[in-house]
Amino acid sequence: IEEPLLFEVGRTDVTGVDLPEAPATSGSRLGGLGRKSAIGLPGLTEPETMRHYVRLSRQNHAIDLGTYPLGSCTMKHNPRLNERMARLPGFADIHPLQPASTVAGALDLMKQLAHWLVTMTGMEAVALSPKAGAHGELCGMVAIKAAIEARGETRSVVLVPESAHGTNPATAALIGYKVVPVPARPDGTVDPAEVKARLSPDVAAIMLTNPNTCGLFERDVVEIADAVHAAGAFFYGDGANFNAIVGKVKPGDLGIDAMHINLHKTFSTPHGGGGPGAGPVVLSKALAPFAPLPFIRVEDGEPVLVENEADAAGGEHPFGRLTAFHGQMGMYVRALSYMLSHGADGLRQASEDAVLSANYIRARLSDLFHAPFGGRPCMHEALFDDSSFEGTGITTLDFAKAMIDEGYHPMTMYFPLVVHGAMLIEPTESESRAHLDLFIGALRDLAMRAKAGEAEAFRAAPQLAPRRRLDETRAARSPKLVWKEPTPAEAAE
Amino acid sequence: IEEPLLFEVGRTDVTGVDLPEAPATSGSRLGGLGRKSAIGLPGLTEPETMRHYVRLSRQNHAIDLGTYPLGSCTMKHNPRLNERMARLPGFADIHPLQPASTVAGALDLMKQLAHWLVTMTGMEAVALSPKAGAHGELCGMVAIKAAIEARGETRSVVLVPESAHGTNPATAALIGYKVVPVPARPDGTVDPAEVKARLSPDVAAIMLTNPNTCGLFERDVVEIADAVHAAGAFFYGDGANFNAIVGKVKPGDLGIDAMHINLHKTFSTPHGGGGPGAGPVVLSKALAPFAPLPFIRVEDGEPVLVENEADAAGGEHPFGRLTAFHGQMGMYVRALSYMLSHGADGLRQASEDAVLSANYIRARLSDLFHAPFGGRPCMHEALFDDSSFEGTGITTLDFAKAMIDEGYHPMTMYFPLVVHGAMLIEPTESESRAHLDLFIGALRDLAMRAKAGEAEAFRAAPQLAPRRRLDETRAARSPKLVWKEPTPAEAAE
Amino acid sequence: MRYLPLTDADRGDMLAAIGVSSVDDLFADIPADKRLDGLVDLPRAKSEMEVERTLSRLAARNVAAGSVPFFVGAGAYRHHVPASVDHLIQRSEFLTSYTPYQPEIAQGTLQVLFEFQTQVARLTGMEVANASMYDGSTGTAEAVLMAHRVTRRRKAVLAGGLHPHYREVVETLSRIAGDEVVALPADPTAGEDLLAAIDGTVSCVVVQTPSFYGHLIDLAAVAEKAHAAGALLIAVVTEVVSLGAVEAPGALGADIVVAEGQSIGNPLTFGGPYVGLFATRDKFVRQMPGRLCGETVDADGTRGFVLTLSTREQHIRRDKATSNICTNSGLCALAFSIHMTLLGETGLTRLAALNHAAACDLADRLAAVPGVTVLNDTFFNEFTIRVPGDAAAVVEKLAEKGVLGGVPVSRLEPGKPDLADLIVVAATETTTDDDRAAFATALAEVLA
Amino acid sequence: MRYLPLTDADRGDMLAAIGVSSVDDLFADIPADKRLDGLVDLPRAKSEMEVERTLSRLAARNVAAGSVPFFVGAGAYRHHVPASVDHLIQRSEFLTSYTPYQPEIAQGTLQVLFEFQTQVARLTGMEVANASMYDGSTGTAEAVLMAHRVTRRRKAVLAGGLHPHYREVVETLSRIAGDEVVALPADPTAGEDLLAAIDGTVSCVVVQTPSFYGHLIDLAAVAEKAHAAGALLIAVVTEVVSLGAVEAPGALGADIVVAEGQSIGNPLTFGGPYVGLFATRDKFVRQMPGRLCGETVDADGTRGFVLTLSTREQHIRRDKATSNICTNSGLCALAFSIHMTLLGETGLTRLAALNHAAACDLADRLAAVPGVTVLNDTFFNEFTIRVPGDAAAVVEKLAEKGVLGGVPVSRLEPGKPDLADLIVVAATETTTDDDRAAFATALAEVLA
Repeated sequence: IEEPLLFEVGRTDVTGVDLPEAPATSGSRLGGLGRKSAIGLPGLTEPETMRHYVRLSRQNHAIDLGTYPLGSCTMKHNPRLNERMARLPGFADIHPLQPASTVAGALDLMKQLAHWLVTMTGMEAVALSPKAGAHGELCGMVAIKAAIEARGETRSVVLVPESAHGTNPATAALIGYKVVPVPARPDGTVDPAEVKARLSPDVAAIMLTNPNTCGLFERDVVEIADAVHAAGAFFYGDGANFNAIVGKVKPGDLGIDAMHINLHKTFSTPHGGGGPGAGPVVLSKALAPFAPLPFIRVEDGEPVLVENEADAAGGEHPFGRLTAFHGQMGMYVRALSYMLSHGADGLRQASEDAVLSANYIRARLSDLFHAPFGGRPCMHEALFDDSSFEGTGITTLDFAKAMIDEGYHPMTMYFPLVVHGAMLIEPTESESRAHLDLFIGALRDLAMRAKAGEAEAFRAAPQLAPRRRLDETRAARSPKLVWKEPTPAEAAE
Repeated sequence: IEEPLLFEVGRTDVTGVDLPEAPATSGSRLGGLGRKSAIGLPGLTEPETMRHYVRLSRQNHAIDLGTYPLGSCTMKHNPRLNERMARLPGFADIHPLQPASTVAGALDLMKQLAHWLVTMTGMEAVALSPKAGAHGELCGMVAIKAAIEARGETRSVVLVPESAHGTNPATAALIGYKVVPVPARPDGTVDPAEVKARLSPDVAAIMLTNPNTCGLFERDVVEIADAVHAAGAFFYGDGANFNAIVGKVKPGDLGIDAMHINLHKTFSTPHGGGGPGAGPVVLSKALAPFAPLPFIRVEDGEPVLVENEADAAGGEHPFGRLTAFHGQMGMYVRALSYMLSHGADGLRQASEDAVLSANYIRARLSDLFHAPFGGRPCMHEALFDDSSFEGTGITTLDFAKAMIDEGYHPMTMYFPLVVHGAMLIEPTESESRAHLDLFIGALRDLAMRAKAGEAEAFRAAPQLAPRRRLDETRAARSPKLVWKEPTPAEAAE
Repeated sequence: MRYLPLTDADRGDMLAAIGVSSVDDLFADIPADKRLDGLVDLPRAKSEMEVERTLSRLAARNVAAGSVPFFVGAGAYRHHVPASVDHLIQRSEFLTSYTPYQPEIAQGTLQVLFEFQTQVARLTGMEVANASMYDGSTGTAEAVLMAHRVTRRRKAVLAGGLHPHYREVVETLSRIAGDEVVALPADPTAGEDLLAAIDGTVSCVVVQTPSFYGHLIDLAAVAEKAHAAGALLIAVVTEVVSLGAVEAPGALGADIVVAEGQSIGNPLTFGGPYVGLFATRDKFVRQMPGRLCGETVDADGTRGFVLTLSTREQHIRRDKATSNICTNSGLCALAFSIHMTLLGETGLTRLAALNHAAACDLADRLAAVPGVTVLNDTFFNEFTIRVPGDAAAVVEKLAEKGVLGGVPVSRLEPGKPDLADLIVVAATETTTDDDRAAFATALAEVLA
Repeated sequence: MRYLPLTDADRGDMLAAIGVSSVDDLFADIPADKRLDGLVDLPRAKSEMEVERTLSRLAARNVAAGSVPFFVGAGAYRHHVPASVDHLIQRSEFLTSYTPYQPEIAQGTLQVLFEFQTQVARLTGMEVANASMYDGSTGTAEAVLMAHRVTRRRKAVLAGGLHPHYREVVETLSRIAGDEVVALPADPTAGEDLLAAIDGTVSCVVVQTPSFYGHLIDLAAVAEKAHAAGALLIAVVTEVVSLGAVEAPGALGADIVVAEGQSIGNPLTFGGPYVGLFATRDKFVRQMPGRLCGETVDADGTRGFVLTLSTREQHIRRDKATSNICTNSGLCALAFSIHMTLLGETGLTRLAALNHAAACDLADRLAAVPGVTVLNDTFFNEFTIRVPGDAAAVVEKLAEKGVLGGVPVSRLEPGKPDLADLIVVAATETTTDDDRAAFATALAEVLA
């Protein structure tokens, strides 16, 4: 099942697109800058194209094929209604710069989405435009920086727990902050005392994920927030795990000043093999004035699109612009479709089911797998570590690859970094009881085989996948990032 | 990869469809005929449903996955444009009995489709409504019967060559005709002399497939037509293989009186695992008046839908009605989209490419496979027989199953019946040269292995499919046609 | 041409490999004087964009049901189909596969058919169902032929509530085949004495419920009389959603149940493709038309499915086959099965209740319009109203007001003055309160 | 709830297996006084039918581009995307998969990315490309940051033809990060002296071609000056179809090419999601932002693909990463790659020629409208016109006449009187002769 590369089967003189005749015109206006060299882009006819991509697709695992328990990534069911809605011509075939009078429905949709987001989170406002979670972090942190500058202060430090997603420190550093890590206490949560010990007038913010990346709710979050605020700093909440608590608690009530929401996680816009995402950022009253352009202002119940600083009202101090146009409209439609479908009741139920399912897995595996932070309940993901296989010679990687042969996508491995050989399992609310039991059975079976000493078999896994283990070291050592015509010697191989 | 049955995983108290509240009403009007017993229909939520069917789908071969050289079935590329067009609300969401004034575009589309069909075939009229090829045969044969009755005659015999599709004799018998077979001559075509020997005043029609099921053009077709007409009988052309000759010859010019056109073969509406099809029947001047209801009459260039005998004009003598409503609109849209896309030039080219590809396969395999009718060119399908494997102990069935392990769907086996162990290969115009060469290479390799005596391996094939050979005898001997709750004893197994 | 992978260079190479000099040499068997030298008189190839524009313009000249208050039924019903259904049936592996003649690589289609057959059998209350017919009307004609085979009689009685198109399809085939059909007069009030038409010469009685006019028919009495006379009861259901609320024909004694399955999973599409459901009792299975999928095991003993009992079928039995059907409605059956799986018993029951409630509400509203009479004491989601004057003209005027308000009976039963003032009206779950109110208002205006 | 497979019975069993009595016990870590007892103040669950109705009504309040003569561009372009593209990206295996972290079961996505990278590199004339950015604007900002890393300088020069939104995105990030940006004044006539702004303190020069105003910019001269000064040339392309007709930036000396890939494979969708293309030279690869897919072999020696060089990335390097990007535009990149595969060089070249011809035709027609001046000597499929009076008002009046006639420059550059009478106008292959004629007629009427 090796599918040839497009460049091995396509030809530059073949096309799968027919075009109408061009209108007769008065000559080129390219001004001598026309292309002089060939591009080297092979084409395929439509039947060949269909086969190429359908065959390739079948080498992927997918939610629609089976359990995809990637902790922290939230692979839940993607309703097809949402896809249909996003493709309505009134949404898919409108231009971001056509007159506002011709997109009243689009602006209304953005207004409605904003209403859902701020109501669920208990916040003041939302910046819709960020393109993904990390972009949302950037948005929130820039808003914090702008708010601090607006008070005439300069602060240079951002506190980030060691268990944080890599995007947190990367974002802080990107805009010039020094990142100071905060260690976790033995139970996997942040110790308010450690935070307080690091707070100073130079601290701009703390970036805290809650529920955290160990799958635990930071139970001292209010104390942390109070201390951060007392120090004149802001509280950035990484909302990657918001899906665990929708309808159960409002982040705004916990003292959070800014939080991005991964629409592609919590509200199920499809991941599509790595994107697109959408990362709207909800903002507290203190940060709302600094939301970037563009934004929707509601006047007399009607949405007004504000695109330029010149159109900002008094009290609106947008910090600038994060992207061209208005953000990920296609994702807004899908997310609102998801919210309307679930309703307040369904969203709360979904969070409860996600947490329930994770705890069910945790409880049913607790005799065979080691939980680094003991037997307390988790939120939406169950965390284990590789001491589960101590002495067997089997690593978390081996175990993960063996899961592939059982028909499952592996859980998230080696994250969070604070846990040795971490295995982070997130079933989401989309798995049926029957699927959960099958999954648990498979993991139990593997664990028993591991403990029985079948290390060789684990190291040889996967055997039943489209590829066996890939040599990542070789890929990185002499990178081949684009296809090149084989040399005669290579071709002769 | 055994997917449980819906009945093994679903539950009657689960649903994947939410419904709005019912309006308050003044009580039931079911008059005591309401359901008293449970139905026994299990349901699945939407995520479970997606997985069930996506997983099942992956146990199928498909055109989009690889070559599907089923002779006589014409598995060609299905353009997705056609699917998109058929789903336009203006086509998919209109009711057959809403006022004609609200479906002007639909009637116009039927008019245009009819124009393409009669122009390509050189005929007088077309009856669009038949639901599939066999239904079209029925339509054409009934028209013939009606025409004969209209002249005050009764005829009771229909001539059918032995190589015909089974639908031909079945159709003739269905409406009360006695079927008299016509043998083929050694070169695989019908001998006009054999036809003439069977013609009599009691013969109503001959049903002839051209190109015939051996993949050969009936070169004496005009002589046969003349003889049939001279005997006062009609010439029914089975149009299953029309895809070989579009734009190369008009069936009307050959003397054909009625011919169904499988839109799902020649004009590529998808087969969908066995249907739906569409089988419009083109009619000669002699038969046109007898076309069934409903039909489109063109008045001043505008289409008029005639649904009832009362609305028939002078000279229109519809023989009745073959189906509720107006036929397979969804297929009409797809077929017209296909025709407009190809145009007269593309349709002719497609036929040429289909014939070229079949001959290429024939020529490249001729040293290893035995062609029952010698080395003459074929039309759109290449026919071989099992004397190719004489003495190896390998049957056509074995060979076909071995093809599965090479990633191909087998060719049509044991049809036409007149050839022993027939293997009928139809590549269509949709295969690239590269795919053709790979396919030829695989067949050559298998043939050489067969001749090398690997009979055991062939008999054990397929090994790489979702199932190994299925026990068809067992299925037929004690049919299990619906799922039944296992008895306690079965469940304990 | 975007769909044709061969290039001119490929064609030249291939001709050389074949050993001919031009492609026309391959068409040499076509009589020279009949060969076309050039193109037929039809347009040349068009780009995808142009085709899309052309067809979109045609589509725009139709009034889509979803764009207006919509109450048209009479054998085809507008229901909401979940987006996942259409997504799944477009999977390449379902859409672009053929009849599952090679079961080892067609288990997807085959298992679906086995599940479909089981769903249909349960829904109709029968023991066995086939893998689909073209639609309800052709299925009904096939059922009549099957009854002739089973009873060795050749006279069918059709109740006056049978859909006129269905009646015509049966009559057409029977006339041609030389069989007898006794079609009772149209029965808009469910007042006919069907039992009187049944005697020892009758092969089958064909009864539709809900009837074309919407009435629910008590099948039990008919079954009793038919069986006593040695005839079969063929029950016809054109609105399959009704089976979520109404007793299954199988429980009331039907011998064959034929239904139009369009309502579940399939769009209106101007009348086709639809999917015929066909169910019967085990003892008649070898007289059934159409394909059957059965369970078996493979060489490893693993459960699997195959097409079976094909000795009934035309490709084996030729002129002795039970039917000439070959291609059926596979993909529509898949859509039906997926939608039914999503619904389950709970969803189907709710859907039926919602349809019934919508129709009850509509009946009450229309009955309140001056001059309008509702003829039905019983109905499911469709009923018949009598209006003053010509029903066809009323429906046309409603359309001008943007309401598609049912089917004038005269469209299917022309030339019958006693039916000329009747309209068959349906209300499904897709109608809103506003839609139903708009219909009543518009009707009052038209009749004023 | 149709999306939630657990039943109440399941929930009870699972709670028992966990050993807690209610689901709220699992949320015990949430401070008691912050827990929500009931539902937040938002609507309850709706059926699919109701959601579809609600959203369809919102969609109907927008004027779809395809329903009118349409000439809006300025960084997002309406092109015809073959139906097969959208079909393929909806394959479950592409749509519902994650970032390919487990390459053994993600070769589909990975091979696509490898092919995408190669297509982008060839199209831009560069040696290497990444697996996509969010869009062209964020890619441009990332390119500036990358140039800072490469040159160890922190001052970017932005040409006056850069899309104003792109400029603002670069300015916003630079301001926050403490970097310097020299943005030259808006340049609607392509008259600026860019070379004069380049000196030894400059890290990079950012030049868009075709410019925001449609002019084609000769990059070679800029590249020469930039390289002499030790700076990088960042070429920005917002209309990627232009690369089918215009020389590749890589051939003219660009060091980084950033492009908005929306035009190929992706609908307008009111501005997103789109797909940023990012290409550079081999020697800079370890300074690149974003994911990279590379070729390798598996344990059997079979060719395969993996995400590689991830030591540049945030999940490994955290605060030392080249960017904070994580999720990118995978599915949009897939759509781009499929559409580009369908086009091939032949199709892309024809498509570009057709766009250029449409724009030439439109320019001629609009230039003939009294009072209208076309500012461009050169353009690809977009150009700038000067109209008498306020351009925004003209565009609004055109919309009232049912023509979406371009973007008033003042919408992106408010408060600049010298730009207030300019409209940027695009014509792609989707415009017909009739559309272009209608635009000219409507404009003449508006200006009359």
